[in-house]
Amino acid sequence: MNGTMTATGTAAVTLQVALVAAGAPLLAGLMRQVRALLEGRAGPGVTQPFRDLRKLLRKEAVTPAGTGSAFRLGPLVLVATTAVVAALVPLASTATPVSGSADLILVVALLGLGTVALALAGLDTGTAFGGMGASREMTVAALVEPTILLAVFALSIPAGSTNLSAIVSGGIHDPVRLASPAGLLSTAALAVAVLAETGRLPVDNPATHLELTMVHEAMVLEYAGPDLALVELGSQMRLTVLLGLLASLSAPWGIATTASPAALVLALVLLALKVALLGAALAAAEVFWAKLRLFRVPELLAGSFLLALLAVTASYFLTGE
Amino acid sequence: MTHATTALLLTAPIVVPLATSAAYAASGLRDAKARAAGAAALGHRTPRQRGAAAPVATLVLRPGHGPATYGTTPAETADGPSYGGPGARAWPGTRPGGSPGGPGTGSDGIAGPDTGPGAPAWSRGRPAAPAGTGTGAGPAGRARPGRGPRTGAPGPVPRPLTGRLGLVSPAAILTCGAALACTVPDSGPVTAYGRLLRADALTVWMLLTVGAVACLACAANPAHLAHERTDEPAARRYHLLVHAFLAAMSAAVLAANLGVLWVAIEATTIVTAFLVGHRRTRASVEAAWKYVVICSAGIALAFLGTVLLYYAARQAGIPEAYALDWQTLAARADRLDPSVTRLATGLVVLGFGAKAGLAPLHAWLPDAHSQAPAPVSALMSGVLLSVAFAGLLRYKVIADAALGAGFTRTLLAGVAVVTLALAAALLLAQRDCKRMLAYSSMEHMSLIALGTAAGSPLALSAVLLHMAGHGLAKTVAFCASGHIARLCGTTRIGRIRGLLAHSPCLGTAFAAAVVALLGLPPFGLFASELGIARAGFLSGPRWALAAALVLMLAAFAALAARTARMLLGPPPGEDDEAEPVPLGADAGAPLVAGLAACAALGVTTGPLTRLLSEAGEIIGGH
Amino acid sequence: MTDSVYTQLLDLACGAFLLAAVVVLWLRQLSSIVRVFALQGVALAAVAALLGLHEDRLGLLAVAAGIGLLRAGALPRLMLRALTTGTPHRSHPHYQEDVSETRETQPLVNVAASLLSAALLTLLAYAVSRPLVELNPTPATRALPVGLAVVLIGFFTLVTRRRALAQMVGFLLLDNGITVTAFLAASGVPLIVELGVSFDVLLAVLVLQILTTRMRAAFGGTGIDDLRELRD
Amino acid sequence: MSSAESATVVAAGLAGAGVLAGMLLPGRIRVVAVGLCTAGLGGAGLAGGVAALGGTRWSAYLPGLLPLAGLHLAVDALSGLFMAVAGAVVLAVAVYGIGYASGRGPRGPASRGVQAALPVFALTLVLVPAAASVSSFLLLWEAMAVTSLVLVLADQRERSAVREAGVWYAVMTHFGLVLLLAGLALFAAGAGGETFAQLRAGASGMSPGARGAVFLLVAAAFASKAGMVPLHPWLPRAHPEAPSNVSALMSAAMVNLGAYGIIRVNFELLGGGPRWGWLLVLATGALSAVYGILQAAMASDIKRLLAYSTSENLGLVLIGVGAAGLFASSGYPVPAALALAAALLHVTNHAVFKALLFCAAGSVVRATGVRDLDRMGGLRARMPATAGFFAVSSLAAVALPPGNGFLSEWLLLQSLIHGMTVPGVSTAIVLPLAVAVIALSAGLAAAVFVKALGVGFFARPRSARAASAEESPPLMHVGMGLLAIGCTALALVPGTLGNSLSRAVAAAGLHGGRPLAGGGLELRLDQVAASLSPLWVTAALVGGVVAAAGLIRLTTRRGRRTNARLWDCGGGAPTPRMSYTATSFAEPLQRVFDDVLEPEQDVDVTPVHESAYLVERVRFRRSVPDRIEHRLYRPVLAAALALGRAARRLAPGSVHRYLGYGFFGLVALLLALAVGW
Repeated sequence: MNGTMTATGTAAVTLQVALVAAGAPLLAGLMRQVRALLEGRAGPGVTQPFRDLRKLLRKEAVTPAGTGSAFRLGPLVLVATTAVVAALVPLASTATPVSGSADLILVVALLGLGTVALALAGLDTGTAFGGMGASREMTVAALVEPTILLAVFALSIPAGSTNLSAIVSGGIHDPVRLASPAGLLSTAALAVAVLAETGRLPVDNPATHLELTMVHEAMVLEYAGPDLALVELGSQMRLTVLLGLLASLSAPWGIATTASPAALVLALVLLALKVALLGAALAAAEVFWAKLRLFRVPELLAGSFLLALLAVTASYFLTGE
Repeated sequence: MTHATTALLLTAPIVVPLATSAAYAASGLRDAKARAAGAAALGHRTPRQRGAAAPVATLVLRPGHGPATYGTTPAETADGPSYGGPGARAWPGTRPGGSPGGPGTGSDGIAGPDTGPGAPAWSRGRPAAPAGTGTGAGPAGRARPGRGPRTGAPGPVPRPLTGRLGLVSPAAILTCGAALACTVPDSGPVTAYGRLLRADALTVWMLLTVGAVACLACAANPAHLAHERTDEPAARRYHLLVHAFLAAMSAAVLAANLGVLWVAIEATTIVTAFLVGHRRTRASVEAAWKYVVICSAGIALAFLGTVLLYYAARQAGIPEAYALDWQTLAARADRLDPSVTRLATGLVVLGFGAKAGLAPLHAWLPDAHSQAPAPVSALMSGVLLSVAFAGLLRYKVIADAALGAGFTRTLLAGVAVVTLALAAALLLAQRDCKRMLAYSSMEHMSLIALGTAAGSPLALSAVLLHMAGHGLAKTVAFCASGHIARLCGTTRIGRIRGLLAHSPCLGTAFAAAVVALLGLPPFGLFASELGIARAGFLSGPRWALAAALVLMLAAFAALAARTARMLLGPPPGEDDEAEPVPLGADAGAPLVAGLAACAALGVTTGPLTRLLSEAGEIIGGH
Repeated sequence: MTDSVYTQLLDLACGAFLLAAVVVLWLRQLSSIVRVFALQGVALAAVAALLGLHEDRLGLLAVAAGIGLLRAGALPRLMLRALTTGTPHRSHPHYQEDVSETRETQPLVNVAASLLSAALLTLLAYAVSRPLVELNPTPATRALPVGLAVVLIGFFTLVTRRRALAQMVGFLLLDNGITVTAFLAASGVPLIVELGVSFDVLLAVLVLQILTTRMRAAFGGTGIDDLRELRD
Repeated sequence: MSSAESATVVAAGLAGAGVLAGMLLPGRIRVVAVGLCTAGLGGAGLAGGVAALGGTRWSAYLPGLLPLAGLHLAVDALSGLFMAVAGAVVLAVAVYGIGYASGRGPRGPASRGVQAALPVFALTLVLVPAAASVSSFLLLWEAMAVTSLVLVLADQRERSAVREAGVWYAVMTHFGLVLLLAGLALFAAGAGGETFAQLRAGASGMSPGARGAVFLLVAAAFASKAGMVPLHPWLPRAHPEAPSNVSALMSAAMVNLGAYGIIRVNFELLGGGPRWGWLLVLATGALSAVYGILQAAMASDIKRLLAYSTSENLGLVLIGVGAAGLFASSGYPVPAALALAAALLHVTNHAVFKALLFCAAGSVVRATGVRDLDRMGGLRARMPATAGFFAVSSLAAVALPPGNGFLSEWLLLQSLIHGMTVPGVSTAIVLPLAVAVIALSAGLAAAVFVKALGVGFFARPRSARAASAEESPPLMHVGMGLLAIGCTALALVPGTLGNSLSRAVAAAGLHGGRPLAGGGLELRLDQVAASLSPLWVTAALVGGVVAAAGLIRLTTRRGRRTNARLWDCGGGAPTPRMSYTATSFAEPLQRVFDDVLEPEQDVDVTPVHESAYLVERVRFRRSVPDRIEHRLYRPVLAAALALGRAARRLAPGSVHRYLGYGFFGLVALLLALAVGW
């Protein structure tokens, strides 16, 4: 039985990563399309991101004057970390060879590594934009860190461990836990953290190039051609993985816990569906949100931190475990 | 060990120094007679000069039997800075509102400008009073080096002899101490001359301390006198007094009879009075007066305490011959009347405390130690305070046997904390480096008093080790400060900069001495302070020790900040690469020897371990 | 020499001794202060002699004579001579200056207050010496409070007088007090100690004498208030 | 004579040789000889520590040394760990020191006094964990303080800041000693003995009040040595002013002994102190972590930044130790063992990466003579090796996966999260806050080291000195290389430390099983369901990067990369002055935390002489002072000086006043006796 277990397990991991890599541009296109429709615009179509990536990949690679290895390594590390996270997180199945070391703290740290790599790349350009973007990104990342870890703490108490597979399979077997105040509070806190981590609207406007407000864009201003393609792909994959993580934590139904291929296919389809649904909801919500001033973001994050703290203490006081 | 050898060992530390000072005196007399003959031959001296000298010269009785007229020591105004206390101006002449004559007229011959011989009329405080260089009513009509070679008078005691003669008595004290250290721990205390002199473990330890510190100070004497450029008679009188001082201290330590102990300690006061006033500036006269008046008043109170103890002993049936003998008193102390003994002990703690630098009669210490010549203040600060405290320890043994340990514990702890508070407070804003070292002596003596208040054998061994360590470190510090004063022309801390860069050897020696005084390893004071703290928390007054630790922290901070300001930084003067000033071998040797001894005490007491524990048993054993 | 006569004479001598101390506080003229101090020396010798006679110990008589000679003869003469040399010859014009040398300037505590505090100090001496008297209630020990009182008065004089010579007298009063306590308590300390103490006192006075001369040379006068340059 | 004992003897012998070499040998050879002796000493210490970690215990008693007490030495697994860490750091930094000190003239780090003090300081670092009695511990503790003071004052002739730092360091260290002396003497008095064995035996017999007092005094003393918040001002002064090899030793080995002290005395000898005590230790650690990293975020002086980061990391260690104490005193040894193991692992990790950071910073300061990050920049091009080492150690310091800092912080988080099983309201409130503090300090640490690495080394040089920097001599690279190897080894195969950590935790008195059943590559916790295989994660990351690079190479047809100008909004080529500096990088963080930091800002306008309306010069100054130092230490200093000036009136020089003191003393004594005391 163990032989088949690893086979379907590795299949699940590779399929997961492939789905994330391929699906990310699609998700971005879907979100832009939904937003266009809500704003009464025709919208460029769902496959527009693919066309952009193809165009960028065909351009010649550019090395701005005075930049060094950090600038070139930045995008590569961003994509690599997101791919590893995609492999680790039990998006499709919890019975994979890597699920043993799929630790939530490790996942959060890997995402942090991606952000740091990009910030260093921004500083390496030596321009005002790169520095400003890096500084703001690191400030936001530093303030998000407590929220995420406390949310992790809240989730790990009922499961007794910070291992993602344990948490997800716990959620599957005991759905009451998801609806409990601790579960709801931690999911809300995690949602805000995801917005901050991926640089979506209330914290940072991904579409703008206005130097006063942009955070993520400022860091990647100097990129062009294939590097820019990688950066775009990286941030889209990051959004997909985080939405997938949020989905599997708050709505784990359908994730394959056994090694049967059929369950795996069903899980992948359901994953795509759930992520698309979440993306559309996010896009719809973004239409109504305006970007917060940079120095109001800490208040938002303080609010989410409070949610996470309540989640932890609530889970202790209510269940008394 | 036959009785004869013990008698020799006990008397040598007193007799040899006395003999040395007598030798100096004799050479002084010979020189005076020769000068009288010389003066007769030189009849041509102007009457005014001779007349002026007459009225004063004849009046003064010769104090000991030195070469008489104290006269001016012209040399010391040349560049011997009467840097005095912080208040005194840095110029040696300390002329109030003095003329812009600058630091002495440079020619080291003629004394500072005096308003001509024989002009006695001063009104108190009038600015025109002559330079306070102690030129005195009449210039001593004698021995002005400016007068050219002496005709036919036999030369003074040849210089190399005085150099070697100076080391004979400290060496004698040290060897006697060492010899006794080999016998006393095994065969017990020895007495001589019908119970007049007695040596037990405590005495031997104090003899070794006195000997060691005396060796260092006497080794530093020639260099110091050379720097001060004192002329022959003054140097001779200086040596005479120093050796008399050593004799008095040895007598105080060896005395078995409490009366003799008191007499010896009073003798030290009298002998050092002129040593403190050696430099003849206004400040040193003031320091000498304060020293004599306050110490004598304090010591008189101690004598009153001794008399009352004698009265209690006589009433307790101890025969008159043994009534003041320490051994019998210690043995039969339980039969003494408690209230009389309590009054006696209180007075003795107040009296001998004055001599040991403890409050309330402490105020003479900073003035005396900052004005005395460096080796003398080293001897006084290093070992005289400890000898006086050793006397106090003798009384403590009797008081504890008669009254129980409670009384002396509270009294000593109280006095110690008050003294420590005063010393720490006055160190905080201190501006003169010699006064800083004097207040540091007060701090260490209060720590010693606190250790004695703890009273256990461990505490007392730590106290004795602290006395030895402090003696050595303070001697090196004071001798170094003497050289610093000569090098920088002032002892004002604010005006001494970059000593380590200016003169590396001197700076390192002074820095090492201050590190030792701060109680940092590898020096002996660290081990003893550790012992006192452990014993204090085990058996002593914990409240006092806690307060003491806090106050010592304040004193540490003040001392460290002041010394850092003096030692660190670029050399004074413009060019950074100035050639550093070397410290001569003869000036450096005692400093290095003192530091090495203090460090040795810190690492291990080696052969002296048994002696130290034995001494601790004697005082803290009951 | 019957007991009653002895006690009366003893009390007379002690009374005179205490009175002399109080008078020293009272006077302003330095030369008269020294003379009163000499009188006190005589009283002290008398006490010693009476004790010697009472216990018919010849040694004590000899000591009394020695004490008398020292404290009534030598020391006062020394101090008087120091006083005279202090004032230069009439041939010099500055007369006004010379007179003040021989008078005690206004002491720290005025005379009335000094006498009042002397009274308080005597009361304190009586309170303190109660246990001493109870230990061995003989006529001699009953006079012990006088000794302690003179010690305290001597210290008080030392503290409050502004002239060097006056301070010296204060110090000697202190010593006289101690010596009389020694005699009254245990009819004198052993001879060798007594000799040592007296020799030390003599030397102390000589030292103070020389310092006074040097002070006059350095500061132009013997006022203790000039000695303020050495401060923190 | 066991191997550990012989190692210690060898270490002492080499120290003696080092001192002699330092004092006697002339110039160039002196630095090399002292460096080799110190390196040998470090190696011996490392060997001794590893042997002790292997389980061999030995003790020695030398009655001859240290009068009145005698020298007691004893080594078990716990002291073995700290000896090994200190030995390793000393070995690497000594090699680095040879390159650092040579070629800088006779004064400063190469001077005779400093070179003689270095081996003694290294010996005390190795021997303090081996002390086994109150007197020997205090002797070695003070010897460490004295020799480190001499080393801190190496450059005292050049800068007045060094002198001031030296005085602050001496006084604060002595304050720590006074607390320690009082605490240990009280402990020895209560337990009735001086050696650690007697203390351990007598601790249970002491009254709760005495135990509480000893706990507080000793914890405060060791917290001040570890640079914890209220007693920390000496750390950001002494470390930057000391020569870099000395500050590397101080930050990587000396501050650990503060943590060692708390574990040894408060944890093991006192048998676990009161609960409120451990809560206080945890709270101090948390406060120091956040305050330290915030000040580091604001610092633009690179060595001051690293010093504050030391304060942060030691804060994390104390959080671990505090949590372990809390769990142990509530009777739960398993989570306590885990928390203590996490703390010990973080001490090891921090020692290695902080030493490398200070060495790299020292190499930069030596090459450019500049400590201010704002005037550095572009050093990667001119000093590639140093930049590489700084990058490796920054990655570790930033606590992200491939680095070793992440592992110990991950273990610390695991122990806190699994500590929730311990009942009690205090744990329920304190642990989440501790997790939040660790998270915030990790986030801020990321910002700090991105600033240090990015602003300091990337982009273009912002000052002439940075532009003219040369790479430092190869010997310094050897030292830094050793440390880098240590970093990567600890990052990739931490499992090897598993059983020695368990032995150290057991030696600290916690017999809660083996917290870390470490496999060769993995960090597996056996009582707790959590495991992490750093080697696989790193392999996956490297694979991902290579795959992405391959994807790029495949899809772009034209292989060459062309150079292009940076985007300058059409306003001409951007100059280095336009790039972000450390101050500007920290400005958002400063704005977010301004009520905590209270930045000072003053603008003084000097008008033209003739009329007040024409401005001649405007001077703007903004600084982020150490708030605790301003609020707490300045008033104390002012009060002390005022007291000093007031006390001067006590000695006004008048003889009457002095005799008056004596008279009133006498009267008071007589009154007391008369009244019948």
